[in-house]
Order: sequence, then structure tokens, then C-alpha cells
Amino acid sequence: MTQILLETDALTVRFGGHVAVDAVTCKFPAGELTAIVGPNGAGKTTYFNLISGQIAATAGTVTLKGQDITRLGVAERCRRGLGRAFQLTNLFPDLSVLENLRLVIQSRKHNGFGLFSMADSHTELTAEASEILERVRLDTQKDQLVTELSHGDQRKLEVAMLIGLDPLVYMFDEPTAGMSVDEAPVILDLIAEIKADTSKTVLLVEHKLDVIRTLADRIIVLHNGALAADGPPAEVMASAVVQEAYMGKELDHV
Amino acid sequence: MTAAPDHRPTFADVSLGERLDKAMPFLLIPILVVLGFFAIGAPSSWLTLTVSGLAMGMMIFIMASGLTLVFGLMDVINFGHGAFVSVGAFVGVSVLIALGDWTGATSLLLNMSAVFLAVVAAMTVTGALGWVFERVIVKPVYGAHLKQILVTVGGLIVIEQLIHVIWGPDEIFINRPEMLKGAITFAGAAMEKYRLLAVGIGAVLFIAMRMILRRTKIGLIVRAGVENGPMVEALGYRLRVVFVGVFIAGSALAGLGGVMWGLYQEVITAGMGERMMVLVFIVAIIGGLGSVEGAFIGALLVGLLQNYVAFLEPKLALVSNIALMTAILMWRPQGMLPVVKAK
Amino acid sequence: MIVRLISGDTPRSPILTALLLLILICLAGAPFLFEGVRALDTAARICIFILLVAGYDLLLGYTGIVSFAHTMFFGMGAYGVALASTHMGRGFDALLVGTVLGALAAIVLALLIGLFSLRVRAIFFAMITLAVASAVAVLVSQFSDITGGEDGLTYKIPRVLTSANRMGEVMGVKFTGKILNYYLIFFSSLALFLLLLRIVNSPFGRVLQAIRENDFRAEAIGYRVVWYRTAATCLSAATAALAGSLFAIWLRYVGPDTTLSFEIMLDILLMVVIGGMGTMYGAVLGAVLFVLAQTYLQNLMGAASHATEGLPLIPELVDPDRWLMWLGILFILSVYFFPTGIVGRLRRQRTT
Amino acid sequence: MSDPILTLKDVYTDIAQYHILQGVDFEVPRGEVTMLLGRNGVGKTTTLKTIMGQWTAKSGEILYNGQDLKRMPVSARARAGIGFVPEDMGIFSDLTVEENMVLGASSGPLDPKRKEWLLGAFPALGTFWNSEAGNLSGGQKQMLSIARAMAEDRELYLIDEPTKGLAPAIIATMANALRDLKAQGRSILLVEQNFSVAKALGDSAVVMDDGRVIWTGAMAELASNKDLQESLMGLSMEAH
Amino acid sequence: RIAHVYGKTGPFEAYAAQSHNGLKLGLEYATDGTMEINGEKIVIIEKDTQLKPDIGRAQLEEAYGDDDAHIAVGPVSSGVALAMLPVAEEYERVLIVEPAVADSITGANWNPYIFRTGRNSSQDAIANAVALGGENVAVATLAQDYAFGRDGVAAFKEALEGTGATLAHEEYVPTDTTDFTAAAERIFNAMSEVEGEKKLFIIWAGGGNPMSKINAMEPSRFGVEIATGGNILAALKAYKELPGMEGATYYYYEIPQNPVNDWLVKTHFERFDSPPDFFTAGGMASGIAIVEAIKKAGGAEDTEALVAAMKGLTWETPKGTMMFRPEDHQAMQTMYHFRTEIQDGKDYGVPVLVREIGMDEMEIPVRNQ
Ligand SMILES: Nc1ncnc2c1ncn2[C@@H]1O[C@H](COP(=O)(O)OP(=O)(O)OP(=O)(O)O)[C@@H](O)[C@H]1O
Ligand SMILES: Nc1ncnc2c1ncn2[C@@H]1O[C@H](COP(=O)(O)OP(=O)(O)OP(=O)(O)O)[C@@H](O)[C@H]1O
Ligand SMILES: [Mg+2]
Ligand SMILES: [Mg+2]
Repeated sequence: MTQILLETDALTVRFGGHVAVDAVTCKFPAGELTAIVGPNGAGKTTYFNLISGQIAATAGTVTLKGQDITRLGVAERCRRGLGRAFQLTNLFPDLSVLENLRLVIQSRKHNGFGLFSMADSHTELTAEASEILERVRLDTQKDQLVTELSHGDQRKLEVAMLIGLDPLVYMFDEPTAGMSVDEAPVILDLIAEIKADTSKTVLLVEHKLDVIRTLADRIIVLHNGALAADGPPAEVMASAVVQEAYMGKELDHV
Repeated sequence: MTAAPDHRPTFADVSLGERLDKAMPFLLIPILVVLGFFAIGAPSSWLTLTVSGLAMGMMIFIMASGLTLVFGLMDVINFGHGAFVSVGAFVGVSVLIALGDWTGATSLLLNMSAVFLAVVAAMTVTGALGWVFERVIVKPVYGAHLKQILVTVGGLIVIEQLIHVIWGPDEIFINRPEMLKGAITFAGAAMEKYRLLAVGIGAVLFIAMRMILRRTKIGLIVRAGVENGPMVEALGYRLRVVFVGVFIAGSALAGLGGVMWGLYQEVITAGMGERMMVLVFIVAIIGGLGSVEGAFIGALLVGLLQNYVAFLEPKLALVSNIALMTAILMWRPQGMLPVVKAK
Repeated sequence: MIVRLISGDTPRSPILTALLLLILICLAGAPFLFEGVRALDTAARICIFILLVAGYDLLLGYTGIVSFAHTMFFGMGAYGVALASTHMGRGFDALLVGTVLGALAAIVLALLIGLFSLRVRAIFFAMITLAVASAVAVLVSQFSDITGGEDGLTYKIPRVLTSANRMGEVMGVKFTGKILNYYLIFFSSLALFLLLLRIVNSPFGRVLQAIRENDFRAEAIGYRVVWYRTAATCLSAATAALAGSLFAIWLRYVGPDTTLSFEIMLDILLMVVIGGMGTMYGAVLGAVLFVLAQTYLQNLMGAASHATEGLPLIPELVDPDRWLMWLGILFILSVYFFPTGIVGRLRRQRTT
Repeated sequence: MSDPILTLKDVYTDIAQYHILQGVDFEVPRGEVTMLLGRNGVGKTTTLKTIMGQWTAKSGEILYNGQDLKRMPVSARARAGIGFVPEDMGIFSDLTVEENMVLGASSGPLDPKRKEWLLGAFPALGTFWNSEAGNLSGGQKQMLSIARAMAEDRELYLIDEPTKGLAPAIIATMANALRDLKAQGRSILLVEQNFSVAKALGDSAVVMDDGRVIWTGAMAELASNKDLQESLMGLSMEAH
Repeated sequence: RIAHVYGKTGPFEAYAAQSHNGLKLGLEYATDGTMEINGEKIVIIEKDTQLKPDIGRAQLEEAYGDDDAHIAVGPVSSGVALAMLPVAEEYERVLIVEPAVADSITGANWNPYIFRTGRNSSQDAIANAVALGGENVAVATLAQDYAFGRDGVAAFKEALEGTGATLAHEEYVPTDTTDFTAAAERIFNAMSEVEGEKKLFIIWAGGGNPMSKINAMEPSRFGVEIATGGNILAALKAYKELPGMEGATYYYYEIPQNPVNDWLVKTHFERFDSPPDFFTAGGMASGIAIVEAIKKAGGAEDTEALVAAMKGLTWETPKGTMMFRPEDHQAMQTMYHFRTEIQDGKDYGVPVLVREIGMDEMEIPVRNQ
């Protein structure tokens, strides 16, 4: 059997009385892409936040490669191989595109406390960053500040930063939202590439059903914070619960 | 139209502890007063200290109220507030000196009219000054704390120096109106009459501010404007007008605070407002930014604690405010009743 | 070689380069280029403030932390030297011990403040440091047995460094110990400044900038933000303490007003902002400009008030006694006209 | 048919030293839904912001009900009847959902009928009526932004990518809400990447590239012509 | 050449102006209006310390070094003064300290080039002790909690012992205290247990005005009377609420009866249309001292001669005869025991002389060893 990279056990969080994630137990093996779907406010992003440590769990555990990481801070989890991109763009606005990416790679190389070397002398960082920018087609904008990018380009940089981090667990939160039809495939191809690497696992939150259909090996459905379905795409998509709660009637038939 | 599918989230019960935690800020004052009673022992001393501590708190609140608007709501760190306090005091005291016959008379009515006129004059002048200050000094630096600190300190220095130019470099001594001198003794406790007046004004001010901020959209517009000004304008509000208005109000309140504080101290100097700034900032912070209730509770806490500690262990009085602030921020990192989240 | 010395951080503007060179030459040759105690004193003060301000910029401009406790660390360095010189007697060993202990104490305190309160929001941190700094200032005046209270401490430094030590003439100028003392300060400041320049251009410096921009995201890509912030605070505190030690060596006096007061804190802030936040060179320009203004504004105004005698009101306003008011106006105008600081301005001019 | 509610004539907009809009020309007919389409970074958002006044047009005319908007401040444009849903949603995250909605109704208190209508379309907002808007999920924020713009009756709505991050079921109800608006005679200028929404809602379409309008016409025509789509946007929109 | 190095700008601006006027009047008086000594013109150089010790020090260096001043006078603040002392030693020039009061100026930090015409805090405290003390008197003190306050109380306490009075309670509060309720309560509680004539002596510098606040709490309920030292004219306003209050003062223009003071009051009214104040008198005393010293030494060039001449110098001032005592160069002088009265036409409490406390009545310790 393939190795289980990430595992959540009865993971729960409450905000006041509101149970946003409700005892979610799930395993994510290497080499698999899991799509997480569910209505707005179902708890998908919150589930990500719990895994990557942005918010503390009320109960339950998160396990990475067999180690309990529930009590660790965000940075520590990241260093152990949890990487995520954000649903709402979240970058370093007044630094250049290239610098944004270099910071990510520098962090992976554990080079943050180098006090007395010159940053610009680390050419290997620059080279790697440029290469990734080329892959997401941002190389022409690499000296612009992030504030000067259009929304769609910022989304691309968001994805590029996750790739730069090269983690074991990739978490994408609606990577293609706001991306135009000709750009989205570039990103989706990249995700497909990552998925092909059998030592990684990918978690993908997405509302576009066609994207899920083409990429996902497995779908889990969150509803009101709880795990409502888990299985291969075709099966889950066909289930009545999902149809009812999530997709409503397809637009074209309205 | 079709209704969207409804997804009711799961709700669990909120425990008693969490509820108590919510109400805690309001309980702090009674708790402190009771603790004070046991620590002090002598009932008459306790009574004196408690009442005068509350009154001192009210005066601090009057000075801090304007800052709660400007710093708490508008997110402008305005060190110029201290200068407005001073200007208020100088204008008010000048009026009182000019009305020497009224203040010297043993008629409560005449005395209070003089004080009233002094307050009106002070608030008008500081309000107008606030208007100029906003236009010339603060407008270009909204959203930039550091620059705010610098320009408003610049403004502070300039205004203080102008006070020197206009009123001369000497400190001015002023006696309180006849009927506000002295104290009332009750059950062995002495209570300055003037402090009673401060309590009255503070209470009225508190209620008025609360009403205005609750009943109108002004508070909302300012808070939203600080976070995302262009969006507020895109919804159709003239943000500039609201900001200027609130700033003027804050400055005028500083003027009121100045008159009250000047009359309490009975001696005014150009630097008097500046000296109060740290304390006033502490009050605004522990109360929680933008919260009139918080500033009110905070001011009373500061007043009480200062008195109790000064009585029990004078050496510690010095650090009591800082200790209070640190303790409250450790307990509630955003202050007691934050309306605006600190950045 | 020079590029390496300044860590690849070139001024990126011809005017700026010229200005910086001019300043360097003036400071390096101060004892020989200018006459009088006042000029030398001003030059020494400029060196010390450049260092102090550059250290503060590391915190403020690069990491985005607003702290009002910088003078406190400055004071710790100064008092370190003062206390050591008082208790150990005059001597270089006292200066050394005082400097080292002062810097260590500053680092420890910075560590405590950092770990304790960098978790609260930025403005609150600023206010906490403000409160702590004012408390320390009060404590210093309280414990007058140790610190000399309000009156401060006066002490002696090694004779070699005072004007009593005459070492002959160089280029027509009496080369005294005082000039030696000046060079001690000049070269220490220069070396430390270059070190700071290296730090802000290191990978560490980049992380600080990232934290300034978006600490939440910095944490999410694996940087432990609190540690970086604390490290920056400690570095900055240590620099301030060293600057304080130099100041104490130069002045042979320390007191709360010269090292701990809030006014100095504001001066530092203004220097950073006038010069340009987030650029080490800004610290240089800001410090030079401000110290010069502080020293010579009054003379200038004296002249102005003389010239306008007879006019109504104006002489009153430009009276030398009103120099503080003009300082206030300077505060306001400089923020107006140099929103990105002088350095920002000079650099932008080139690109457009 | 009556005159268009909004007309852009040869509009140029600069952001800092960049020339972003370079002669934008199109009309928004009264009572219709006009789609503004194009790839990432071509200037759609900039166009909306220029209409709203958040960027200033360097030259050209923006006529709203026959009146040139160019000298009007942003708030006056809003009071003249333009509602705006920005790309980044512009949520006031420190305020509660209710407070956001109250601010949405800028000329008076929030009308209870309208509130009911909006809560019917976006029930999640009702559930979180008193919680801080900053804590909402991405999609809930999007709903709030749309609902807030509609909290008051306006003549023209500028809406920037409303469906991003919304679950399919919510997209359907949102589309219905927009249809209701249209039925009330309101006009809408809509930027959208989701082609099926564009097809279902749009009456006419404006396609931009590189700061210019490269095609205008009926939405139906664009939707049915794959070659046209490919030549305008480099890709058939139903490809994935 | 004389340099006046003082805090022209900053919080003590008002005092500085008085001091400067006084100095000039003193020079004028002592040279009969010629402003010349032995035919040489007096040049006054003004330097602003901005109340900062480091700047004061630099200004003094500049005065001695660049401007070649022979004698310097100043400053207002003790902190600045202490920073300036070593400069005088280094340049071997005379510095007359006026009006800074810290004991240590002529105490621990003294050097042979330092003279002081102003009073020191012990003089103040001892004079007050002499004025207030007596058999069966119990005194409580209220002072600011820093060196000035504590030293003052210590000196006061020492002097009080000689008078038969007892010190019942010492209360110290932070310098910036504005609310005195707690301190007053503590004092009242302590004093309610002691017998005899009860007095509360307040040593206070700067704003805050504890007197009227404590008075408002009706100390008479406990039989306590408030007492304090003299103050500048503006501050006497606060004394108006306390008629009958006693204490010892340094100067009030109607108290001293001597030709120098008569001239000063008259000239001051003519020139400035106001009575001379504390620091005017002090400034004048230093001005006269300079002229007398230079005359006696036969010139200002030779510092050693000047110092020798000044040791033990006695001269006439608005406050009567003063003398630099040889040990620590502190000017010995008369102080005045006063009682406050309300007088028509004056909006302040007027200190009326009870008796003069001559310099031999006060044992001012020498502390420069
Ligand atoms: N910090 C918080 N405090 C209070 N409530 C929160 C907080 N974070 C999330 N919530 C609530 O938890 C619920 C789940 O939010 P979450 O962001 O996980 O949804 P989501 O599944 O990602 O939805 P979307 O598809 O719209 O992004 C929402 O109802 C939201 O209001
Ligand atoms: N603040 C800015 N400073 C400089 N350039 C900017 C700024 N904002 C946008 N731009 C540039 O303007 C161009 C148009 O941006 P705009 O946001 O209008 O594109 P868009 O069509 O809305 O794209 P998207 O579909 O990605 O949202 C982009 O190339 C972008 O880089
Ligand atoms: Mg989400
Ligand atoms: Mg866009």
C-alpha cells in the first residue's frame, strides 16, 4: 500500500457555538489528488487552516508522516512539508514578483538567518525562482511589484509560491478562481504534473466541476463542517446528497 | 425566484465560562472596589479614595473621549490631542479670568454660567483648531501611523509654542469659582465639590457619545472608511466630510477636557496636555480601540487603581498604570471591549 | 571591492552618491576641515546619531516594528560606560567593560520585551514600549544612588582621549586626545554602519522585509516570525547600546535628558523618516540634516530676526527663542515633502 | 429602444507610468445585462474602476444618463445611482454582516423588504447576520459583497467577477437575483470568467484585449460562434 | 567677557528670562550703569542650553573655548549644571551657578572653579525648619520621590532636630502626581495619632499644586496646618486660599529692606512694569558678584587670582550681604520666615515677613569632601 502522508482524526473546531469543522477523519495517501468540495461555508478553507495550523483545533489531531503535529506552529508545519496556497490572495505586496518567490525558496533551503552574506550572491535561488515563473507564465512580470499585477496574475503567483515551497502535501484553495479560460489550463497542467509525482499528495478545493472531473482521483464532500461523502469521483458526483446540497440545478437548465 | 438551498450550520451550546468572560469587563470595577475595601480596611479612607478615584477617572475619561474617537475610531495617532487639551485650558481659563466677577460671586448660577461659557469658548476654539489641523496636517497621512506620530508631534510643538507667543511663557494660576471650592464631608470622607461636577459632566458626555454612535451610521462609516476608504465612497458616502467632522468633535472634546483639567489643577502650562498623553493613550488602549464604554471603564479603573495603590504602597503607584495595561493586554490582546481591531 | 564593502547596496542615484561621499569626507576630515569645539562636537554627534538611527531603521524601516524604546537601549549603553567608569575608575578597561555590559543588558532586555510583547498588535507594541521606556526613565531618576537621578553622572575617561593629551600638530591643527577620541567614534560608527548595511542586505534582511509586508504569509512559508522580530529587536538594541557607549565616551556625562528622553526618541523617528525608511542611507542623510538643523537653526533664526527687525509679528516668530516652533514645522514639512524620505525622492527622480 | 444608460467614448486611463486603457469605447443599453469579457490583465477591472471614479480617466468621455461623470467624485457617482461590486469584494471585515448591509443602503435605513429578498437569495448571510464579516468563508464574502451593492435600489450595477468562489448552487441563485434586477428595469455591466454564466445572463457582450475593445455584439452571437471565441480570446470557452 | 549659559527655551523659559534680566541689572548696578570694569567693557554672550545637559555642556565649551569667555553664569536646571561642572575644571575658568539648587553642585561634584550665588536645597530646607520648628510641634512632610525631594527632606529633618520639633511622617509621591487624595489620607491617618501642634510641610517643584488640593480636603478636621517654602510670584496665587500659612522664602520683593533691593524694585518697575521675582534677584546677585570679584582681582584674565579673590568674598545683593564661604564656594545668605496674608489689589497670597533668618542661624553642612 502507498504511504499515508497526512491524516486527520476527528478534527474539530468551534467558533463560539458554531461548529465549523465537525470531527473530520480522513487519510491522504501519497500520489493521490483529493478534491474537497462542498457548499460555501461548509468548512473547506477552515479545514485547510486547521491542517496548516492557522487556527488551533478544538479537538482531534493532525498527523503528518506518522508524527502528531497538532500542537506545532504554522512555520514549523511548513518546514515539515505542509504547503498551501490561499483562497484570498495573500502575498508580499511591495516586493517584486521575483523577490516573493525567492523568499519562498530561501525558506525551503533554511537560509533565513544568514546574517553576513549578501542576499544577491545566492544566484541559485534566483535561477530557481525564474524557472518557476516561466512555468506559470509570469516571467515577463518578474520585476513588477505585486500590487501592480492584475487579479488573475496574482492568483498565478499564489500558485507559483506553493510550487516554490516544494512541500510533501500541496493544498490548493480554488487556484483558478478569477483566472481566465486560456490561463487556467496552465495552472491545471502544473497541478497534474505534481500529482504525477508519487511521493506527494495534493488537496484541492475547487468549485468548477469540470476541473474536478478531469483531475481528481477521489472526492470528499464537506457539508456543515462534517464529512458527507468520500469516494471516487464518479460515485460521489452521482450521489443524491451531493446533487441536492451542492450542485443544485446546473445553470444551463435554469 | 428560486430560493437557494439552505445550509444551516451546526450549533453547540456556549458554556457559562465563555459567557462570564464576555461580561467580565463590566464586572471589573465592582470587583476592584470590593477588593479595595478589604485591602484598605478603614471605611472612611476607603470611601474617600473610592469616590475621588472614580471622579479622577471621569476627568481622565473626558480627556480620553476625544482620543477614543480620533485614535480608536479613525486610527489616527494624534499627539496633537495633548496640545488641544492645553489650548482648551488656556482659552477656558482666559474666559474665566475675564469673567472674574462671575466666578468670584457666591452664586452657583453665575459660577456655573462662567464655567459653561469657558467650556463653550474652549470647545469652539479647539474644534476650529482641529479643523485646521485635520486639513493641513493629518489629511495627507491617514493610514500611516509613523507619519502621523511625526506630523502630530510637529503640530504639538507648534501649538505649544504658539501658546507661549500668545499667552507668554509663564504658567497661569487660576482659582476655581467660589462655589466649587472646598469639599463636602460625609461619613468621615472628604469629597471635593469640583470632582462632583466632573462626575456629572463625564456621565452626561458618556451617555451622549454612546447614543450618537449607536443611533447613527457615523461610527460605522468611520470604521469602514479606515479599513477601505474607496469602498465607502463607492457606496455613496462623503467620507472626507465625516472624517473632518469626527476629528473636529474629537478636538473639541479635548478642549473640554482641557478646561476641566485646568480647573482641577488650578495651574496651567503649555505642556500640561502633553504630559497627560501617555495616560490617555493607556486608557484608550485598555478599553479597546473605538469603544466609548471601554474607555469609560478603563478610565475609572485607572483612577481607582491609582488611588488605592498610592494609599497602600506609594512606591508602586508609578507602575500601576503600566502594570494594568500589561495585565489587560495579556488577558485581552485587543483591549477590553474592542470595537475596532488593532493593526 | 567597494561594492562588497557596502554589500551591493549601491545608492542608485548620482546625487545621493555625491551627497554620501561629501558626508563621508566631511566626517573623516572634520578635525582638520572645520574650526572650533562646536564643529567637532557636531561631527561626533552626527556619527553617533547615524549609527543610532541606522539601527532603528533596521527595526522600523526593514521589519516594520514601531518601538519607542530605542532611547532606552541607547541609555543602557551610555549608563554602562558611565557606571563602569565611575566604579572602576578612569581607564580603557572601564570603557570596554561598560560597553560590553551595556550592550549585553540591552540585548537581554530586548529579548524579554520581544518575546513578551511582540505577539500583540503593532500599535499596542508601540504603546507598550512607550510605557516601558517612560517607566525606565522614571526608575533611573528614582534610583539616584546608583544612577545620579535627574542630575546624571559625570566621570572621567582615559587621559589619552581628552584634550589634555597634546600630541603635536598635524596640518596646522593641534592633534589632541579629543581628536583621537573623535576618530575612535568615527571609525567605530563607520564599521558598525557597514555591518548593518550588510545585515539588511543579507537573506535575513530579506526575511525582515517580508515580515514587514505580510507577517501572516511569512509564517505560512516557514519563517518563525516571532524569532525574526525578536532577533531584529535585539540587533537594533545592541546597536543603540553601542551608540550610547560612544556617546558616553564622547560626552563624559550621562543623564536621563541626554539619553532617555522621549524627545530624543522623536528626533530619531524624524531622522529615519526624513532620510527615508527602509534605506540605510536614509539614516545617514536624516541624521546629518537633523543634527545640523538642531545645532545651527537657532543661529540662523537669530540672523533672520535681526534682518526682519521692525516688521510686525515676524521678528516675534523668528525670534531665536522660538526655534522649537520651527523645529515643529520642520517635522510637518519634511513628512509632506519627503513622503518616501530624501533617499526615496532622489531614487525616484532617476527612474522617471 | 431608448438611449443607453452608460456610454464610454475613447477612454484612456493611466496607472502610475503604465498606460492601461487605450481608447475604450462601448455602451451599456438600459435595462440589459452587458458582459465585459477578456483574458487576465487586459483592463476589465480598470474599466469598471474608471467608471466608478477610483481611477481617473486621462481623456475620453464617460456619459451616464447623458451626463459626463468625469468631474464627479466617487461618492457622487454612487449617489447618482451606480452600484459597485469590486473584484476584491471590498468587505469591511471588522464590521458585522448586518453593519456591512446597513452601510450598503447609503441613502437611508435598510429597507426590510429588500433585506428579505436578499436573504432569500443568500441565506448564509442571515445565518451569520451578527458575526464579523472578516470571518466569513470566501464564498460568503462574495455573496455579502453582491448583496451589499443591492441593499439599495440603483440604476446601474457594475459587478466584477461575482461568481468566483461560489458553489454551483449559489451561482444559480445569484444568477436569478441578477435576473430579478433586470426584470425591475435595472442595467448591469458584468465582468465574468465563467462562460456558462455569461451565456445564460448576457444580452450583449464587449470583449477587451490589451486595453482596447476588440469586439461588441450580441452575447448569443458570441456564444454560438466558436471561431469567433477563438479569435477573440485565444481559446474556445467551452474547452474545459 | 561673560557668558550666560542658560535654558532660554523649554519649560523653564520664564525663569530664564528673569535670571537674565537680573544678571544684566546686577552688572549695571555694580558698574553704576557704565557696564565697564576698570575701563574694560563687559561683553555678555548668551547661550541656550535648551535645558539639555549635553547641549549645555557643549555651549559652555564653546563659550570658554571659541568665544573665550572668562566667567560663565548659569544654568537654571541642576542636571544641566552638573554636566557643566567638569568643563569649568577642564578649561580652568570660573562658573557661577545660578539659580540651579542641587546640593551636589557645591557638594560631591564640586571643583575649585565652581561658585554658587543661588541658594542650595539645604539652605531652603534648613530655613524652613528653623521657621516651622519649635517645642511640641509635630511635622509631616510631603515631597516628590526623587533626589531633590529626598535631599530636601533629609536636610529639613536634620535641622528640625535642633528645634525641638519632631518629624511625625514622611510621605513621598511620584513627581508627576496629580491626585493627592491617597497621600493626604495617609498623612491624615498618621497625624491623627500624634499630639501637639501639627504641621504638614510640602516640598514641591513644578506643577501639580498639592497645596490647594490637600487644603480642599480640609486638613483642619485633623488639626493639621499646611506649610511650605516661598515661590515665584505666579505660584503665590495658590497661596491665596491659605491665609496664615507659614514658611521660609528666598525672596519676595517687598521683604528685604536695603538700598540694592530698593534700586532693583524701582528699576524693575520702570523697565518691565512688574515687580522683580525670585530669579531676578538671584541673577542680580551673581551680576554684582562678578563685578566685585573682578575689581578685587584686578581683572578677569587670571583665573587663579579671580578664584582667590572670590573665596570669602562678601558683597551686597538685593537680599542683603552674601558671602562665598571658602570651603565650598557656596554663597551664604539670609532667608525670610513669612506668613501669608490676603491684601487688597493683589490676586495672590502675599508673604509677609515674620523674621529674618540670618546666615549664622543656619548651619549649612559642607559636603564637598
Ligand atoms: N475565524 C472564524 N471565526 C468565526 N467563524 C469562522 C471563522 N473562520 C471561518 N468561520 C466560519 O466557518 C464557516 C466555514 O468557513 P470556510 O471558510 O471554511 O468555508 P469554505 O468551505 O471554505 O467556503 P467557501 O467555498 O465559500 O470558501 C463559515 O461559516 C465561516 O463563517
Ligand atoms: N495598481 C497598479 N499599478 C500598476 N499596474 C496595474 C495596477 N493595477 C493593474 N495594473 C495593470 O493593469 C493591467 C490591467 O489590469 P486589470 O486589473 O484591469 O485587468 P483585468 O482585465 O481585470 O484582469 P483579471 O481578469 O486578471 O482581473 C494589468 O496588466 C495590470 O498589471
Ligand atoms: Mg474557502
Ligand atoms: Mg479584474
